[in-house]
Amino acid sequence: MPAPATLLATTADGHLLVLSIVVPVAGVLLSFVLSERYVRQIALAVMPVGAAIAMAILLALPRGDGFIVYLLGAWSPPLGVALRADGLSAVMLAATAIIICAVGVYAAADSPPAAGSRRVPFAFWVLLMAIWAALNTIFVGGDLFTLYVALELLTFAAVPLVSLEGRADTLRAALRYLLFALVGSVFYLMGTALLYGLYGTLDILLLSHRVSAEPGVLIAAALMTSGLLAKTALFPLHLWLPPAHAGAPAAASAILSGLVVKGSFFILLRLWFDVLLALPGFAAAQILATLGAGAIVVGSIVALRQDRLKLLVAYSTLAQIGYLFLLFPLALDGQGRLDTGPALAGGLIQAISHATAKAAMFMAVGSIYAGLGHDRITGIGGTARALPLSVMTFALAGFALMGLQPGGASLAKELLLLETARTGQWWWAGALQFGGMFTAAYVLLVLVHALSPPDQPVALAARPRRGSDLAALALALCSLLLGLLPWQPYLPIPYALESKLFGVESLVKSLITVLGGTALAILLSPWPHPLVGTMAWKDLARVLGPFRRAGLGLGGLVERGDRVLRQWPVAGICMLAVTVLLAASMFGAD
Amino acid sequence: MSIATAFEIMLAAVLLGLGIWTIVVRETFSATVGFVAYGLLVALIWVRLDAADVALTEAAIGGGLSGVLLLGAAARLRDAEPMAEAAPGKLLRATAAALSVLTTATLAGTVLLLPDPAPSLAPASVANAWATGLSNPVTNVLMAFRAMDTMLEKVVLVLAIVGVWSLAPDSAWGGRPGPRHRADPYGVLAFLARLLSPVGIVVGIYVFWTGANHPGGAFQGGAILASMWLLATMAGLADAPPVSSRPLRLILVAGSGLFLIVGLAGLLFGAAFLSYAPALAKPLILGIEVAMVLTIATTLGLLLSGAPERSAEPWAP
Amino acid sequence: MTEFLTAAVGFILAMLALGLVSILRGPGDADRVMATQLIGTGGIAALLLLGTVAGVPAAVDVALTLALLATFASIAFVKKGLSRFEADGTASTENE
Amino acid sequence: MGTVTVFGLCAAAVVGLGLYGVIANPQPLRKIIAFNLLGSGVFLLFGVIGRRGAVAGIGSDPVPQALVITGVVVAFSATALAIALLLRLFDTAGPATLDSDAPTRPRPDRFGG
Amino acid sequence: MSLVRDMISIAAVSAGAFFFLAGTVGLLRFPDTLTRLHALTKADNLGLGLVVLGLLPQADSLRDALKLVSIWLLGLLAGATVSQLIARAARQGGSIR
Repeated sequence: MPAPATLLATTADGHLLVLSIVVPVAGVLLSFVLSERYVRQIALAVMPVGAAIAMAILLALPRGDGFIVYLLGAWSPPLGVALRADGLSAVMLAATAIIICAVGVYAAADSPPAAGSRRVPFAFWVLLMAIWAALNTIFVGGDLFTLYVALELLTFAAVPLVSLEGRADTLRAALRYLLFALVGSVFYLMGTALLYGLYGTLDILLLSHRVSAEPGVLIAAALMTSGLLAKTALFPLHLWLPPAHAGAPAAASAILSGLVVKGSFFILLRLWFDVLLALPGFAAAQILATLGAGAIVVGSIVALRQDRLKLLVAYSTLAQIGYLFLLFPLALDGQGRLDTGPALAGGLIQAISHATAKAAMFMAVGSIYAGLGHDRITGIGGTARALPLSVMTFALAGFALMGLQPGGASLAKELLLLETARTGQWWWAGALQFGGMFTAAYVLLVLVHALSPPDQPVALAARPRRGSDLAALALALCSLLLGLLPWQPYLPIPYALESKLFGVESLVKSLITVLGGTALAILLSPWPHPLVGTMAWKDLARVLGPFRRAGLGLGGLVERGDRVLRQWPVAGICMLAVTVLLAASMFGAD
Repeated sequence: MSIATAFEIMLAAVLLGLGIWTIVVRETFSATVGFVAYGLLVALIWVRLDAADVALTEAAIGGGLSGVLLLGAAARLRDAEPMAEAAPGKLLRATAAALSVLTTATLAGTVLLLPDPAPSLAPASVANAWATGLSNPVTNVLMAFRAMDTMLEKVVLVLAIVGVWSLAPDSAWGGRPGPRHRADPYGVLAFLARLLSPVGIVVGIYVFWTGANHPGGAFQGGAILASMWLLATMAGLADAPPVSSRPLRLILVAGSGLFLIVGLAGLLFGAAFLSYAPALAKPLILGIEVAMVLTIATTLGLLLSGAPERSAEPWAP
Repeated sequence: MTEFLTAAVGFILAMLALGLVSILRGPGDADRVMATQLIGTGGIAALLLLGTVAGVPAAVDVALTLALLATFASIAFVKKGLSRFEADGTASTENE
Repeated sequence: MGTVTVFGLCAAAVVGLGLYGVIANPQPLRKIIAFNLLGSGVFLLFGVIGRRGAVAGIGSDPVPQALVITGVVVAFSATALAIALLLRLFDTAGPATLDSDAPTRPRPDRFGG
Repeated sequence: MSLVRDMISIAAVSAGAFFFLAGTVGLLRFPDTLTRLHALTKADNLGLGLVVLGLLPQADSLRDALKLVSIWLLGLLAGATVSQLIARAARQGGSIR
């Protein structure tokens, strides 16, 4: 079956795709030359331009049949390399632009340029633009090897961000991240080599027309998938994520947690939905979702047991990444073929929702850290009064993330639930509900502590910076309003869904999530409740006592398991085991 | 079995032997030496595979730069040697070994079962060589057909420099990278550096220049030039420039910057981004490559020097 | 002719392997570093012969590169191996 | 048995060796070296695939060769960055392995206490 | 003509191979670092030289022949200097182990 000729020629507006990559790259090079004094100005100048390009692509896409193509150097694949944008690319480009701009505003208001180190701002701004360039390349790249280079670009930009503060623990986290990510890329590259050997092209579109269920393809698919899983930090390949994301400066953490892990996830979507389609089959999709469910449970339970806010948020990222992988089995149609339907749309909206909310959360936590001089959960009493904007940001982002109306997560959850019903995989509905409840648990835990009265008057180490806080707040609001956006031109969303966003039914669902979350937080979090003194609590404690002891025991067990899994050799073996498992399940399917 | 096959099996066996040595030997230093030897030898396989461009790359990187990088690190980390007790337990190692063997077996099976006749873009790349006027097909792929990858890879090099520099202590930011090497100006090393550097520079430029039509190219030439700079540095004849130097920064982005500018010119005036007008293709590509050689040589040299750790003032005895 | 040259490469390679075994075993690091020197000569000879056999003229360029760079590992070893003295500022690498 | 077979097997074996080394060698520098070995194996895989694509006049498909050259550059930069990180870590914290991160243990609390 | 050239090549390459053998025997038999270094550099450089000599008649052009000779010269230079450096490092003993 030949590829449709229209997708092998440059379309109108194709140059926008080039510009979306070139503008941030030019920013990187320019600020590298002009050095420390101008780096911030250049970055702040690149941001509106880049955002405008992303919006232009968003507007141009529906005009041209829903895709934009550009042939680089006018060479058509397989010899040349093409850039292609579809609805998925367009929304990811736009979301990335918004998050980068918000983080940029946050960081610009955050760091007075004259003070202290010149090293940190220089590295931060250059790397921020580099991450943008890499992500845009990932979103519009049409060739698996170009995607590999973009993935490496992303890694090279992300790793130094982790160790910006230069402490020994952050250096160790960065080194671990780099090495594990490199192994992941090698796996991806291995798969690429096999695919080229089989079909003589790495162009995604050409490959999608050429692949068939040969053993080589399945092995390549397994290798590439597990390499990308390692880069996305899906449980149990998550050893690098918590220390890396918790150790970086707040603005860097926001980018790392919100955007960087989505890069490899997006390539995984491209690989499964655009290249492999029918090949992975039922069992492999179940494996991915099972790992995702594991990530939700382990990540959330360990998050509830962290005593530092940043680590809590980092572990929450782990759980949220798991949530994304639930989309794979739900996207299967009757013949075991992956269908670009509501499940994919839901997964992508969830990814964007998490990106915005998590970036906002990390920025809020960064402000709290800067304000209090620490981020111990048990010591943040009274913060709500001292730093109201930060706590509100955290709350709004948390509400969006746990699936309250009209957040993106609630829309995503609706879509995914719809697909569980359609495909009859009721078991994943449970995982989806639990995911929301777990999110509610750790968000509420933090909020209750922040809202409780302080032991002693809160002494702020630094005054809150209005600009930074507003940027974070804007991003949190964004996340909370995602459910209201018109997604139809870009993502396949059944129209019927949006009408029932505000109903009694959805209110009940939200209530269940919140109540379930409260119960989980009480049962699983080891921290003394701020209201322990009150009488009502004592009564409750008597009833819940045995359950809570059991919950804490379970939590301790999970945490110990997590620590074992985060050891390097164990994680490496897990990676190989996942590869073998995926390959075996794909062989079983065909 | 023909004599050629016997030879190939032997070559593979020696290479694998070195690989095994690298992985299983106890001391890190011995492993490092084993890997450097491996890196030198692997060039032979690339020649045997008729991929001379890659052979040159492996020789320049594996032979020279990797060796300096890894051996230098091994010597500096020697005190960290008694960490062997952190080795994973027997069960873990056995599992890892079993899974690695399984991977190898699967991979080997897949490679042996690849389809015949093999798909190839060789005819297409030869048929389209007219567009650039260069007759080295690998250079054509790198500079024309897949120019985007090459450009992004040069940005990766810039980021690697930013990453390495970002590790500097705040006090040394903007200073010179790495330790200042000292050596007897009339000693053996200085003698070698004085004699070898000019030869090496000629060879580096030759390898780059010949890359238009024969195996070679900007990266290989740049790597050789970087090694010569490194030799002069190690012999105390030259010093790394301070990282805040504007000319240095310009050189470091010259390759990717020029690539970008030519690409944009193609977008504005030509057929497409990164396309060259056929009449101008050869001079444009060579121009980019000249800038890239300089950039690559400087980048690789600086990557090996490490993070800035001294003040920008020139060293005085 | 081709057969003879191939056999000669094989022979040199065998010698190389034996030499490597002997050198890499040690006892000292200096012995081990000699391995790179051994490949610097034996490997180049093999490469030149191989290029002639396989009809890859560029093998000479590869050999040239190797000849140029094979010394580097040894130099790095000598330099960094002594860096502890250097750090004291008491002794330079080679003028003692 | 031809060139492709021999070196294809060799590449697969090098990949396995590298994998084992990356997982089982405790010292970070050894992991970096093993990663390089692993990368070299994958590049050889590309080389074998390129060799299979040889046509009259060209002994090896140029596209995989170009991909390998790009890959070698990336792998070398990665090695340099990793070594720089490792040396800086060594300077800051002394001998250290990758696994010695101090996990934050929650203090056990008495319920309601 | 071609026969004469081939004869020269075969003779020189065989002699070169012999010197590689000698070098390896030296490496295997000699007891300490310095004598092994001696065996390595002397024998191998001669071996390389003879191989180069043997390949000269097979070279296509003057440029290739020049390259071959310069490879040998580089090998000689490298061998001479590096063996000095290694020997010195080895003699300092303790610091190198």
